[in-house]
Amino acid sequence: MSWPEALDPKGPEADAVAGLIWSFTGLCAFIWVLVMVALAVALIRRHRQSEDPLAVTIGEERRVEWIVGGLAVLTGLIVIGLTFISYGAQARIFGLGGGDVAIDVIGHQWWWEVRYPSDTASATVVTANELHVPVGKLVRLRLTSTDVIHSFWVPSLIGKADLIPGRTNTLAFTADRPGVYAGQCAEFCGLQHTHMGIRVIAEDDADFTAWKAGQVAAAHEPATPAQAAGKAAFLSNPCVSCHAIRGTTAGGTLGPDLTHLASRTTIAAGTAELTRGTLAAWIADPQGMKPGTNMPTMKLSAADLNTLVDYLMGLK
Amino acid sequence: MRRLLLAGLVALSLAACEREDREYRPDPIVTETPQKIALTTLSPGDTPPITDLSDMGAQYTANAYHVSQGKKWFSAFNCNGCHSNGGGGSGPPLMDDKWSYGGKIENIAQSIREGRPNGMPSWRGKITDEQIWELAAFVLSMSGNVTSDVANGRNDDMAGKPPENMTPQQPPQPGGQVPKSAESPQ
Amino acid sequence: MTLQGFTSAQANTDRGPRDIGQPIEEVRARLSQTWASQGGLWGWLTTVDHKIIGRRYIITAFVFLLLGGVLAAVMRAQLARPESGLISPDLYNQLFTMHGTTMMFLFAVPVMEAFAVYLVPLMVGTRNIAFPRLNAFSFYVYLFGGLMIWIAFALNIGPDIGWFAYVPLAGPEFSPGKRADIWAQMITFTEVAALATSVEIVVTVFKQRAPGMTLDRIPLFVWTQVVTAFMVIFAMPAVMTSSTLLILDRLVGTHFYNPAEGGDALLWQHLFWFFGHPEVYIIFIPATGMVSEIITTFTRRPVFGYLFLVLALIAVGFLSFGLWVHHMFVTGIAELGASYFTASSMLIAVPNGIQIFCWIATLWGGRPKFKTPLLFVIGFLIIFVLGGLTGVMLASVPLDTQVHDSYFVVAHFHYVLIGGAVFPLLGGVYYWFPKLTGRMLSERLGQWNFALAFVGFNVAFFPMHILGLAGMPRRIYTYPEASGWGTLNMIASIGAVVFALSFVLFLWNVMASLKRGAVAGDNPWDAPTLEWATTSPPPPQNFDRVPIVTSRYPLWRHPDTLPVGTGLALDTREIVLTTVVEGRADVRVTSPNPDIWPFITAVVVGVTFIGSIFNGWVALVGLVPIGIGLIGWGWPSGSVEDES
Amino acid sequence: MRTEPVADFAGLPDHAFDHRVVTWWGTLAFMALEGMGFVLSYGVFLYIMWLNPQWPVGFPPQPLFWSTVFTAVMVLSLVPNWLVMQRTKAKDNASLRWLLVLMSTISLVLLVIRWFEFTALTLRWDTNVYGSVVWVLLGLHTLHLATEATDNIVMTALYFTGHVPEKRFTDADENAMYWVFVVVGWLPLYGLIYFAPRLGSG
Repeated sequence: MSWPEALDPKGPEADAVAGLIWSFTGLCAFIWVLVMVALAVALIRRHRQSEDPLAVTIGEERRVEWIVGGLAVLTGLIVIGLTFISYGAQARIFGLGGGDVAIDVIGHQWWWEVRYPSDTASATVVTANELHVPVGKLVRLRLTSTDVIHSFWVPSLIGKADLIPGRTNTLAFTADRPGVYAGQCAEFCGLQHTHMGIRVIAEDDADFTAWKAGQVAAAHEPATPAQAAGKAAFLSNPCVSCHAIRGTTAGGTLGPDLTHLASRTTIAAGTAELTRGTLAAWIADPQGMKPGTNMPTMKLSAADLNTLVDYLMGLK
Repeated sequence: MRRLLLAGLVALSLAACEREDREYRPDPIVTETPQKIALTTLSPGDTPPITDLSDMGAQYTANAYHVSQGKKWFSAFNCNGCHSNGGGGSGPPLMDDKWSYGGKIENIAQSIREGRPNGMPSWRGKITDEQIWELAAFVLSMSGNVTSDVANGRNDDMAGKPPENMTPQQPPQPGGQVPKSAESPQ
Repeated sequence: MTLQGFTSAQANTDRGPRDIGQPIEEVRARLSQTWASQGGLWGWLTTVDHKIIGRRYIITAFVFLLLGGVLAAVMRAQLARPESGLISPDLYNQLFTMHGTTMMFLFAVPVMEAFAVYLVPLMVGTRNIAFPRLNAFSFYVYLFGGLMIWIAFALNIGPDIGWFAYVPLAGPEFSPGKRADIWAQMITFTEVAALATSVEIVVTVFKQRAPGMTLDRIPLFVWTQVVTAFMVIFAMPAVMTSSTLLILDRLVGTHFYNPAEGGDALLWQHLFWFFGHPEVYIIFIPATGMVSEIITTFTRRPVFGYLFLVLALIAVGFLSFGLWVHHMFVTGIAELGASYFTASSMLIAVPNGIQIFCWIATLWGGRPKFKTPLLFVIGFLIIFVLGGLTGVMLASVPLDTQVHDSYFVVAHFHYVLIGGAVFPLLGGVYYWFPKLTGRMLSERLGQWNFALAFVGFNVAFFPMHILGLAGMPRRIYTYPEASGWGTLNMIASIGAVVFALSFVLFLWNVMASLKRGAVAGDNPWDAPTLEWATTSPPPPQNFDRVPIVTSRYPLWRHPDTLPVGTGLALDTREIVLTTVVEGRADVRVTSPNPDIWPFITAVVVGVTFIGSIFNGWVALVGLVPIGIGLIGWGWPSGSVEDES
Repeated sequence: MRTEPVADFAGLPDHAFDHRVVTWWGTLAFMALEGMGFVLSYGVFLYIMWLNPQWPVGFPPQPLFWSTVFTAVMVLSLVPNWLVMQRTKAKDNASLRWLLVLMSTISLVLLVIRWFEFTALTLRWDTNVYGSVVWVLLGLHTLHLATEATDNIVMTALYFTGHVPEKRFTDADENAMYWVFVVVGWLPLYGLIYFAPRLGSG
């Protein structure tokens, strides 16, 4: 059983917060034990009981008064100390200026639109639900939402930040080890708040630039007749009204961009790993896997379904 | 006294109005709801035109979830491109009481499915049957023909016309003005 | 000590014969007749006796506790295994929203106010609460609010937006239908009831204390209820404002929360949490009053640091208004603001710490008797201190970014709410049950109840700390197998079952003891405060003669004979008003008789509130019947008082 | 438990003014919670003002005529109100009757002026957030004014139908105190809705 993600940091910012969690937990646990010991002794000690309940020895009261007063002051000092420890960690996390990689993350009801902006329009990467980041570089996310409030949270890398319609929040983090870090939407956003997962794939520079170049290219043309039939099926079914595949006439913006669907590792915002089987099951009955999602249940013939899945799996 | 309370509660729960159910998946899933509608009241002989309507329409106009989804599709599929927010533009207005092809929800659904001359595209195959019904229910609510406690409130967008739950009801009347595109030579 | 006697120069007899020297039995008989409520349904609807209304409030609040508990059990059943299909997401969203809303608005605040309505008049030594008709009105409004939301839930119109209903999800575009409106209107119901009750408690404690009860002789439980009442008066309007603005946005198209037209989503969060945090202290502070009373009685010595405790209460009361933004640390508010709220959120640990130290010092200085009430207080101390410390952790901004809206926070607030309020409340029920019913709860069942509750609670909620750190967000109806959260969730669900069993045991204990419990007598625990000076359950007039208070612990100061005052009318309802600070007897006024108007007004207010959800005009048209109800209520009813 | 009489309350007065009676404290408590509601509404107004750099949003500030007339009459009404307070202490039933009639008519006149004030507004509540906040705050105060107008009318009715025991003077006094609260509640609103736009960036 590995450590919980928040205590298994994979970046300097997460490391700072993990250190903070350990120090706070340690101190609070110590205080709790002290209070429990005091309580236990208070309960067990045989204090002689005078008949008249109001008879209280003033000397003892005065002494205990000093102890309680002292403890109160001590609590105040501890609390002030913790406040400054917190400020220290806060400065290290939120004080980061600039950023080597800028990513726009736009929240939708129940999936994440991810854009890597660039000066030339054709070099803009549009993908969904998964972020590729170079290892060791400061990544700055610009977070906003088109519908309700979501919250971007990948515990291994950084604390969460909300995506609020009408506002743009920023979140900066660095991943210092390659790996796949999972996260989930942390602000209740409706029926499928549960299946709104996000994945951050940290990789070294070479892989990152290769991935980015792949993403910028237009969709792969169908290589086999089955894929060609699948493309035809895609363009003649309701898929085009919501999804876009750059390089074809499909330009819907309601759903995720499918130009490089096969290059992603999950579908439906982390509901399932992407394989031929899960993709077919998802297209055939999205409400089965994610009840309440905005993808409608379409009546597709078996042939259409199979060729469609072939075509989509070809969109590396 | 207790029996009275119990009976009251049971009666209340039976009247569980379906107006709030989130039906994610139409039952049954069909590519197209079979129905026969009449665009006009004229028909040979003295019998009115034969119509065979399914009860789907009533189901959709009484369910707040479907009407709300309809509003989402209205902007998502760019219906407001031609009809704007109901006031009309290159397409006819939808929030008035004039209906060129019939004001019942089945007629509106047919207009969406078949498309209409002078620019209304046919959405058959481009959106699912359920979405067509949801759009039709929403279009009906634009002229106040859906009860105000089912209709939508305002959108989180710029305010145009009053929201559908504040639109006074305008019972559908036949006939609408001929769109500009029809005046140009065909 | 002889109180300054009053010459009966102006012994006006307009209110009929007075209690001057008659034998106590005759005085008791005539007063019981004067102060009694009528029988049957009419009597049920017109009663203004704070004890009858208080008992109704307590029973209704506990019914809502059980209903909310059932919802929690169903949620735990759904979360016990990964990817379980037991509950659909739509139903689960309604379940957790109804669980939160029921527990916070229909159980926690009302049950604490219910104990105040029942006990404060008895503990300050008066015959009825101030404004008793307003008290009846407030119960009916609360009852109608609770019924409305639960009937709506039964009709599948239960709110599905979370108990704090963040906009824009709760807004007009993303919450179709009437679900969010029902939630917002329920807020209006419960807040009207809570505000009315708080006004009564403040005025009762300020003006109707027994002569001689100076400010430093007020029992600690009464102090907590006064501080809570003030917090309610200044906090509840915030949530009424925000829920009214939400309903206006949803029904008539205003733009308060619409960013596209100048509104803002965070306006809701500021308004709600400005009420939200004082709310949780409104729930916690009366519980500290119960703890103080129970510790005093079961260690048979004056509480240590009475002044420390009262000042700590007032400090918590004020500080709780200054730290609401710690609920919004991750919304991207300015860093400087967040830093201030870290400091203020941490600071409130000091007065809470002082209270804990004073209680432990009291236990230290006395020989505690381990009866069930004290067991629950010990359980409270263990659990609440842990919950309070995780609270200090949450106050730090960077730490909060990791654990906010995760199961760590779910664990924290269950520790401070169940540990901080429900455990003392259960102790309070075991402690005051003899006074309410005249019978003792069984000690054996009580200790089993405590054991099951303590073990069940910790097994259920401690694993959630780890789940939160492992990345499990709040309010998810299921989780993937690969997440690795399965085992801890199963443990939590098992703990929840044990915890639920403890409440079944509690219910059984209450039901059994109502008929077969040992007869309690006036003061079974030999407690010092005034409510134990009268019979169990108390007669309609509470005290045959108004007690004169000479010490902070009257029944320990006068163990056998209680000094009292005579001279009040026998055939009209009369009470003594005292000055606010010294508690000197000042004026004799009458207390209202049973009256049907509060019920009528409550029904009309209820119909107007519910109707205005479905048609905006009902809200305006409804003002006329409400006006008629209030005029009927205020119109002199021909009693001696009004017609002379 | 046996009791031993040590004091006698027969000689206490059976009615009093101000803080010596519960109704005064009750009125004060309700003024506190409604006052808190008002303060929060001012807070909402200021929050929205701070939020929108260009204030008021898309519309010129609201016309001053009717609102200023309303405010003037409100402030002037404090004079007869003060007289009511004095006469209640003196338990002068005769002059109280006419003063209460005057106060009732003033409150009805104010409601009429408020109607014109509403009609003079240049935007609806669902136009934008400025319209929403102006309409809701005015509506809130109008509700407050309407309830107080009803109170005045009921109090006048009581004085004319002979229900005037000693206690009634206390009630009239507290009702007058509440009227001061209604006036005081209006002034910041007037400043916020009508003057803040003119003083600010405008």
